[in-house]
Formats: sequence, structure tokens, C-alpha cells
Amino acid sequence: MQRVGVFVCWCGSNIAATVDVERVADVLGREPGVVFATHYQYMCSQAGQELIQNAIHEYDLTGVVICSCSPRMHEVTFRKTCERAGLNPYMVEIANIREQCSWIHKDRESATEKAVILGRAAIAKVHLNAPLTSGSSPVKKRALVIGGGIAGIQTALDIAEAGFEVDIVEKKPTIGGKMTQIDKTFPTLDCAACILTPKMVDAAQNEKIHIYAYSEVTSVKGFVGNFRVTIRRKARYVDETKCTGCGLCTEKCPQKKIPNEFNLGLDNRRAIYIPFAQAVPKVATIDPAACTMLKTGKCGVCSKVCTAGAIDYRQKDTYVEAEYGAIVAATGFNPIKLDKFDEFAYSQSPDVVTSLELERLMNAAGPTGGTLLRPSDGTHPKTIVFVQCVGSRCDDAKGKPYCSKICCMYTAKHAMLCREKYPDTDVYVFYIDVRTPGKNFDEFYRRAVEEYGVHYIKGMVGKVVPENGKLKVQASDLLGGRQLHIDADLVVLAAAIEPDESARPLATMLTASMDTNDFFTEAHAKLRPVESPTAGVFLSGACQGPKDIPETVAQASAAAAKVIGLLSKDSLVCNPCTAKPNELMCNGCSSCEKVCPYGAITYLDKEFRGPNRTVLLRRVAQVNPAVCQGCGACTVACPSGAMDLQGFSNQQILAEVDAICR
Amino acid sequence: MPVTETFQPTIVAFCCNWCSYAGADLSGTNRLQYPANVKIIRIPCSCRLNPLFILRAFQRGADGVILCGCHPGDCHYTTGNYYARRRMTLLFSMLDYLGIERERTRVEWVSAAEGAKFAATMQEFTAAVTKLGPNRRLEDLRCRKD
Amino acid sequence: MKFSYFPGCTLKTRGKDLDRWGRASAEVLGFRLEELPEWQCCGAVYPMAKDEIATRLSSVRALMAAGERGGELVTLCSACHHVLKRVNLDLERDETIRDRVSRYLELETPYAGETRVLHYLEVLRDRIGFEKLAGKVVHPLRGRKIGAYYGCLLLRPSREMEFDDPENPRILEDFIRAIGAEPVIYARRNECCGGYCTVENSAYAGRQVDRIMENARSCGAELLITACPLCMYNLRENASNGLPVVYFTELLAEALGIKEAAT
Amino acid sequence: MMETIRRISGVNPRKCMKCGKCTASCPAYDEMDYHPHQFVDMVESDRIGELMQSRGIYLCLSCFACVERCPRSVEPAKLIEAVRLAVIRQQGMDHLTPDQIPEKLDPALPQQAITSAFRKYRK
Repeated sequence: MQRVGVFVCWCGSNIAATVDVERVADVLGREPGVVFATHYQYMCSQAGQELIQNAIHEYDLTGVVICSCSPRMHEVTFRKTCERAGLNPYMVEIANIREQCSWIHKDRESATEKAVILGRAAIAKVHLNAPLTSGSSPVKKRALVIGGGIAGIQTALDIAEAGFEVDIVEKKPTIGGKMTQIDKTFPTLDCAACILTPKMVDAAQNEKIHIYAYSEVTSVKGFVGNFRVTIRRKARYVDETKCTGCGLCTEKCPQKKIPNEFNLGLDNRRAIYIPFAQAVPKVATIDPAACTMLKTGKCGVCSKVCTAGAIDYRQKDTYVEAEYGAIVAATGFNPIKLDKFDEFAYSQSPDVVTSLELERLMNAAGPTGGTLLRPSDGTHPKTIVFVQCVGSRCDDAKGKPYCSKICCMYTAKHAMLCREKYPDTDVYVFYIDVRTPGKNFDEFYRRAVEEYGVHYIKGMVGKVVPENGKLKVQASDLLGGRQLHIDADLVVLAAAIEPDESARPLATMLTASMDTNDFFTEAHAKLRPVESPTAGVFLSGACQGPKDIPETVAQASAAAAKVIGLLSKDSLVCNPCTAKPNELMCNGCSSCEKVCPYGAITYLDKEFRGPNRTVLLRRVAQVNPAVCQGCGACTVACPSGAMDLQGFSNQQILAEVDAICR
Repeated sequence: MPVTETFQPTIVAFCCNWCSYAGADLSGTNRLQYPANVKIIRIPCSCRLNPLFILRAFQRGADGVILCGCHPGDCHYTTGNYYARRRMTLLFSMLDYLGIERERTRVEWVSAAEGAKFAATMQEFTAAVTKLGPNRRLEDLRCRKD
Repeated sequence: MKFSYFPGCTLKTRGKDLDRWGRASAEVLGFRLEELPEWQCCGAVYPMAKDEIATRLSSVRALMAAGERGGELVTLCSACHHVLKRVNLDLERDETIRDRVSRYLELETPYAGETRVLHYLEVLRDRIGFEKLAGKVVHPLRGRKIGAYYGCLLLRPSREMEFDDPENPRILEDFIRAIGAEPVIYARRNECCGGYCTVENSAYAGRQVDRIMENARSCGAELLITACPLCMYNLRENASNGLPVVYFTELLAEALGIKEAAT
Repeated sequence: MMETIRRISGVNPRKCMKCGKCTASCPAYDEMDYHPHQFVDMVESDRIGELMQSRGIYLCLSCFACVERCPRSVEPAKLIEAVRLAVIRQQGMDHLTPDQIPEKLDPALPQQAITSAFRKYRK
């Protein structure tokens, strides 16, 4: 029997207010095998940890039970504490009496009773704990960044800067992401292209960085330090190594009426195209859905005009397999589709545009050459109405329940730029709340109001009616106590943003968790904001939640720092809670091997002593502890009960069951 | 079986470490109440749950057992919850055969972000089990003393 | 194809054209509307308050009668459709209302909204198909620029009515195309005509109608169609300078070539 | 009183985030004294007496534009209906009486207009 010490934490008043900690310590102190039990205000504090260490020495403890917060919070802390006192760290069990007891119950009596039962279960388990030693596994010193927007580029540059190899996988023909479509950036109004394109070029020229543009991740296997990833390189029908990016093909292609996604369909491109002048890599791509040659076998104009001989109509998708130590998700965001919000007449009038479309309409490289003109008739709009929170903060299925965070600031920017470039325009912004927490953000918004004379109106637009070339806007002015009717020329909708649709399948491949809105979940909302709960997977940019550019860049660099920390290790300590077969009971049936998702189980023909001094050769399972991740699927699959999971053994779990049901 | 108003069922919840245990923690962090009858046992993955554990719980006097894991497709170990789902389906037909009411066992998928769902599930499950009254205890005849 | 049919009061009196041409066209298109025996007025407005039970009963009776006769109830009048559909949902979703209705009507098994309520236009779209309808048109209304006027009751609240996109509906536009005419899309086609407030204050209804008419006219409409007798009244009687308005079933009959034959 | 209104309407005014989209959508704005967002706010702050004096409760068209467009599913129209019911359910508080009808009667007026007016305006 172990000599168990029980330590009940008050967690200030978090536990002690609802659970009678003294009684818990007292009752648990009388459990079999418990030689010491106490309670203390903050067990995780230095003084609390010393208390545990002293008790280990003084009472010669062989097992420790801590009744405190969730093991997801401080299990590691307390394991280290015990290790420092010479106790094997896996001789510690945590009873979660905060998240799963004091915080969810109000009645002191029943909460105390439950805390005692949870403590008993932990004591019952720790009696069956065995010291475990961690093995180690090597780290592949290469990182993969999925998504080539500003988040992915920044992460890759920082990782490369530290001397590690890094690959970027981008599904579009060029890296750069959303920021390439943005005209100016708040709160300084510098041109987005001017600050982004040098970074794109840096990434392309950095010898540590390899860019797989127009590519997608199709499978991820393995685990932290040892991921094996398959990347599909989609056929561009253009040889990337030969294409010089001269653009001649994109001028000669006879298919002229393909909506240009870079300009959000506000103008057209050809079937062979380079998204924009600063694209990286600057090579042409054939759109197979639009190309006559690929569809009918007749045309071939691009091939004829290409002096480099880069066009290859028979190109096929190719697959690359590579190994990585760490993976960063940087899949970004998109504005939502507005088809469910047609009270704003988005699909009924070309003069109702999204904010991102307005970026293109104001950009010098955009469809209007940077002059703000109405898509319907090419005239200068004189009255512009901005509507905020279109689809954000909605509690129904039409929109998103969250605040999209970036809209207040970019709308202030748009309003300001409109007034600056065209002082004769009237600009109205309808808002629910103006949210400007950020350095120099509120000042920026106030400038839009005070210096630029933008009319900010607390209220919402209810209906937009296109009539006689105008957009009749019906809106509320809550502070003015009136309903407004504005004849506008242009209406700009600040559409909510949502994670890119590639994020969900990627999360499944990475076994990284997501929230109900399909944003990646971080390992800890406050203390581990750039790590996914899955070891070795990190989060960069808006795939984790709505973010503006400065925040994205900060998180991108933070994710890079975490990756560098991981890659700078030669090997990783493995989780010792791995499966272990009892060779004497194993009958070599392969059931365990079939359910193992990691291929950690192999078989060995081993000699065993039989009766009458005979030797039997038997096939028995072997688990590679460096590969086993400890899920336990094999333990249940094993028909002879030979397989067990260290740290979560059958006996340990049954002991917990018994303690709870006692 | 007499059901008294003060009947407090014993409920064992097996939660996978990655999704449901974290979801349970989140309902705590958000102070979402559920009955104290529910006691959680942490397992690495829903596929670690040996159906035997549930039978043992019923032997030792549990009135309800619930298994919570990651949503299908979201398992931290890729496929664990699919195994769990199949095994539990088999166990359910066996429990039917044994005459243990279907409502006493349940499988729910709760993600790490679904604190509210965890609390609601536990409230609902406890209410359902309370309504059924105390469980007929399974007995291991080998353990009979007389 | 056969459906139970709930005409409603107005279709028996002031709105006869909506009813008559609807039934006649149905025969040509291959479905029959069988009027429910002894139906009572649906009440004309949906009782929004949860504790209004008596005002829901006549709808429940009609819904149950249709339930016994094949389970599908077709309506033509927007108001009846709105009331029947929403009361049906109440019975399906609201346990308190279901229990209280059960007790009032002394039902052995409570009615839980099993009947499916369909609008005539939904039958055209989902059961007949506008393509098939177009195939039966003998007098396509070529060159006619027609604005669809939806009003409120068919579309809102969309969560319950599930009729069409509440802000940019297309079912009537598709109908107009099917009978060979050109639909004119104008944004105010789902704005309120003033409804029953016309009884007390027709000038108020007139202001609503004028805005709708102006919008429809400026977008090029020459004629409006509607599925609601009350909208029809408001649009016709309260407009200061209105476009002509007809029921959609009249145009349907015209396109199918049965209107001429009848007159 | 607030509880009665909340119960019969089934509306939780606390869900309102005060965006004003209901009032922006209201086609009867110019006719009404109180506007949809005010109904929600005044029910929440228990100022129902004032709402019961309002003539706006007879001018709401029940067009459900506010219900349709509310991003928080508050359903202001149901509150307006509940306040109107609270008034007309009182003895002698009918807003419309049968003897008022003939003078309002237009031969072309559809039955449903009168039926609805009665349903909405009297008990």
C-alpha cells in the first residue's frame, strides 16, 4: 500500500467558499493508506509547493493527491513539485474540486460531500499508480505554415530568421492573402501593398522558406515533432520553373469575361491569369473551369504566345510528402455572404457593396484605377452610407454571434478616406456601438468625426430601396429620436467575417479543436493563446478569432516563437502514459494493431518457456512508446485483456468507479 | 421500486481528456450549474472506455453512466470516438438484454467549447435518471459471501 | 394530385376572382382543390399572444379536418395562409398551447401540427414546377412588365413561414416568367400596404401604398399582381395614382387560356 | 405588469442590444408615438402604463418587419400586441365598437379587414 498525502487547496475563496476544505482534509485523512492530509490557501503558490515537498520528506510519501483546480490547469505544476522532492511525478493524482465542484455547485453540504468523493477516487487511483519514466522522440527540424496571408508570411519569416526550414502552403495562386486586396491600413493610413509586398518578396527570396502556392494539405499523420504531411500541388497548367510572369498570355487569351476574384468580381480577367502585378510567385495560372483548350481541346493561344514554352495543358496535380516538427494554421478569414441580408438590397443593386469591395473601388490597382465610382453608372457618389454590424452580433442562423472586431476601424478609415479624397461627399455611418480598443484607435475614430465631418449616427439601417438611380435608405437615429430617409448613391456594408472554409477539414486532419463558429480553439484562452490543444500545432492570425493586422502580426510572431522553441530541441519528452502489453497474456491476434491510429504496435516472435522445459515461439505485441500517444483504443480491443494503459490502467479506473459508487 | 423524493442518483460520467473533460471545466469556469450527483472520471479518449467499466459501475450501485467524447470527426486521436460509438452500441443492446433501462446509459459528444452543452446534458441526464429511480444492482455471484 | 382547400371568407365574397381562377387553373395544371366542408373563418389575424386559445380554435379545426383528408391543406389567401401556418406551428412546438387546445376541443389524441400547410404558389413551385407550368401556357403574356407584390403575410416571419427569402423573394417572379411575362424587381415589394388599418384610417394606408406604387413604377412595372385580398383592396382603393393590380390567379388563367373561354 | 406582458408575448426584452434596426424597419414610424425599440426598452424598464396610453398600439401594422430584421430575435411586434391586449382586455376598453363600423364601411372592403380590426381592437 502507498503512503499517501492529501493536499486540499482553498484556491483563495474559489474552493473554500463552497467546499468545507477542513472537513474534506479531515475525512480524506482517515482513508486507508493516507498518512497525511492538510489544506492550504494556495497550494500552487511557492509556499504551498514547499508544504507538499516537506510533507513528502517528513512522512515518506509514495503517493500524492491534490484536491484543487482542474488537472488541465496545474497537473504539470504539481508533478514538477513532487519530482523536486524526489517522488516520481506520475505518483500524483489531482481531484478536480474547483471546475467540477465548487464552481458549479451552490450548496455547501453537497459540494463538500462531492469533493470528498472525488478525493476518495483520486486516493483509490493513486494506490495503483506506478512510477513512470518518460522516453524521448526526435524532432524534425522543419515547420509547415498553412496559409500564406500576412499571418503565415510573418510566422514563416520569423521561423526562418531563427535558422529553421519552413514551408508555406497557400491554396491560391499567390501568397499575400486578404491584405493584398486592402487599399490603406488603419490607424496610420499607409498603403497595404507598400508594407506587404516587401514581405512577400522576402519570403520568396529567403532560402529557408519554400512556398507551395496553389497547393493544399491533403493529409496529416504523426504527432508533435514528427508530422508527416501530404501536399497536393494543383495543376496550374503552367510550368512554374519556366514561366517568367511576362503576362503576355493573360493579354491574348480570348476568354475575357471571367469574374476577377481579386477584384471581387467588379471587373473581369482572362482564363489564364496572374492575380495581380506583385503576385508571388509571379506565374500565370489557367482556370480549368474557364479555359476552352482544357474544356474542348480547341484554342491554344496562350501556348502559342508563350516564348518560354511554359504552358502545359497536360499538367496533372502532383503530391509532395514531407516531414515537419511543427505545424502552424494560418488559414485566415472571409467576409460572410450577404444573400440573407437583402433588406440592404445587396443583390438588387450594384451600388450596394461590401467594405472589401470598397477597398478595391478605392485602390489604384483596382477596377476604377483608384477613383471612387459607382459600379452601376461610373459616376462619383455624393452621398455614401456605411452600415456596420451586417451579420455580426446576430443570435440567429443568418449571421454570426460574435463581434467581427475589425469593422468599426475600417469603416472609420473608409469614411475618412472618402471625405479626404472627395470633400464634397456626405458620409453617414450607422453604428450600434463604436468599438475602438487599440493603440491610437479611438483617436482615429474621433478624427473621422471631428476633423473629417463624418456623420456618425447611433442606429441601424432597416431598408435600402433602389429607385431612380438612388438608394433610398431608411434608418433609425436613436439619439436624435427620428427615422431618417437618406437618398444615397452608394451603400457600404460592413459584412461579418468568418473563418475560411478550409479551416474545418484542416482541423479534422490536425485533430485540433474548433469552437462552434469554426475558429480554432487555443490551448488556454489566456495563458496559451497561440497554441492549439494538440501538441505541435500552433495558431496564427484570424483563424483563431477576428483580428486586425497589428494583432495578426503579433500573434504570427508569437506562434513563430513557440515553433522556434519546439524546433530548437533535439528531442521531446514523450508522454509515458502509453499502452503496455502483458506478453504472457497476448495471443498475437493483431486486434490492437488494427485499431492503433499511429502504427505504434508491431509484433515480435518471442521465445517463452513452456511446460516440461519446452520452448514456445509466440507472436506477441510490442508497443513503441515514442509513437504511442496513449489513447487506449487497443486496451479495449484486446480480447485477452493483455493490453493496458499506463497511468489509466483498468485497475485504476475501476478503483475510481468503485470509490465513486461506494 | 419505491421512489422517494429525496432519491439522489449516483451518476458516473466518463469524459475524454481533450474535448469533454475540457468542456466540463469550461462549464465550471462559466459557473454553469449541474447537479452534484454527477462525478467525472477522466480518461484519455472515449475509446479508452471499456464497456466493463460501465457494468462495474452498475454492480457497485451507479444509477446512471454517461460517456462524453469529442464530436465525430474531431477526435484528438483521429478515430477513437468511432470505436467508442461502436462499442457502446453493442453494450446498449446487451444492457437492453439485461433489462437495464436504456435511459441509464448515454453517449454524448461535447467539445471543449461546449461548456453550456455539458451542463445542460448533465442536468437533463440527472433528471432522467432521477425519474427512473434507483437502479437494480447488478450482482457478481462470485462475490457473494453466503 | 388532390389537396384539401381552405378558401377563407374573403374569397367567397370580395375576393372571388382569386378563388375562381385559382381553382380553374388547378384543374388545367392537374391538381384538384377540395374545399373543406364546413370550414370557419381563420380569424384573419394570427393571435400572437401565447394565452389566446379561443382565437386559434377555428384554424385547428380546419387543420385537423385536412389531416383526416390526406394531410395537406392548400390556401390561396395570404392572410389565411399566415394564420393557418403559424397556428399549426404553435400546435407543433408549444406544449402549453397544444394542451390547452386539446382540452378545449376535448381531443382524445392531441393535435400536434401534423398537417402540412401549403400555399397555392408553393404547390406551383414545389409540386407542379414552374417549368411544367410554362409548358402548359397557351397565351404567354409576352412583353408585359409585371411587378410582384408580396406584402407581409406570406414572407414574415421567415423562420415560421419558410416561404421564400423574406427580403428578396423570387417565387412570384419565377411565376411571372413561367407565364411568359417579364418580372420587374422592386425593393418595396415586401413592404406593408397598410393592412387592416385601412378600416380606421385609409389615408394612412394610402401613404404606405403610394410609396410602393412609386417604387414599382420607377422600376418599370406596368401591372402588379398579388395573392392577398386585403393588399388588393389597399393597392386599388387607397393609391393616389396607382398601377393596375390583379390577382396572380387571374393572370395564370389568362396564360392557360381558360379565362377567355370562360368570359 | 411587466411579467404579464413578458408571459403573454413570450418576448425577453433583455435580449435587445439596442441597435434600432426594428425602428429603422418600421413602416408606421411616422404614425406611431412610441417606436418598436421604445416598446422593448419601456417593457424592460417597466413603463407599461405609458405604453398602454399610447395610440401607437392601434397603429402598428403587424407587418413583422421588426420581427424579421431583429438581429437578436427579440420580436418587438409581439410586445406591441401584448400591450394592446392588456388594454382591450380591460372592461370597456374596446378600441372599436360595432356601431362605428357602418360609417367606415366601403362596399369593396374585404371581410378580413373588418374581422382583423375586430380581433385586434376589441374583446
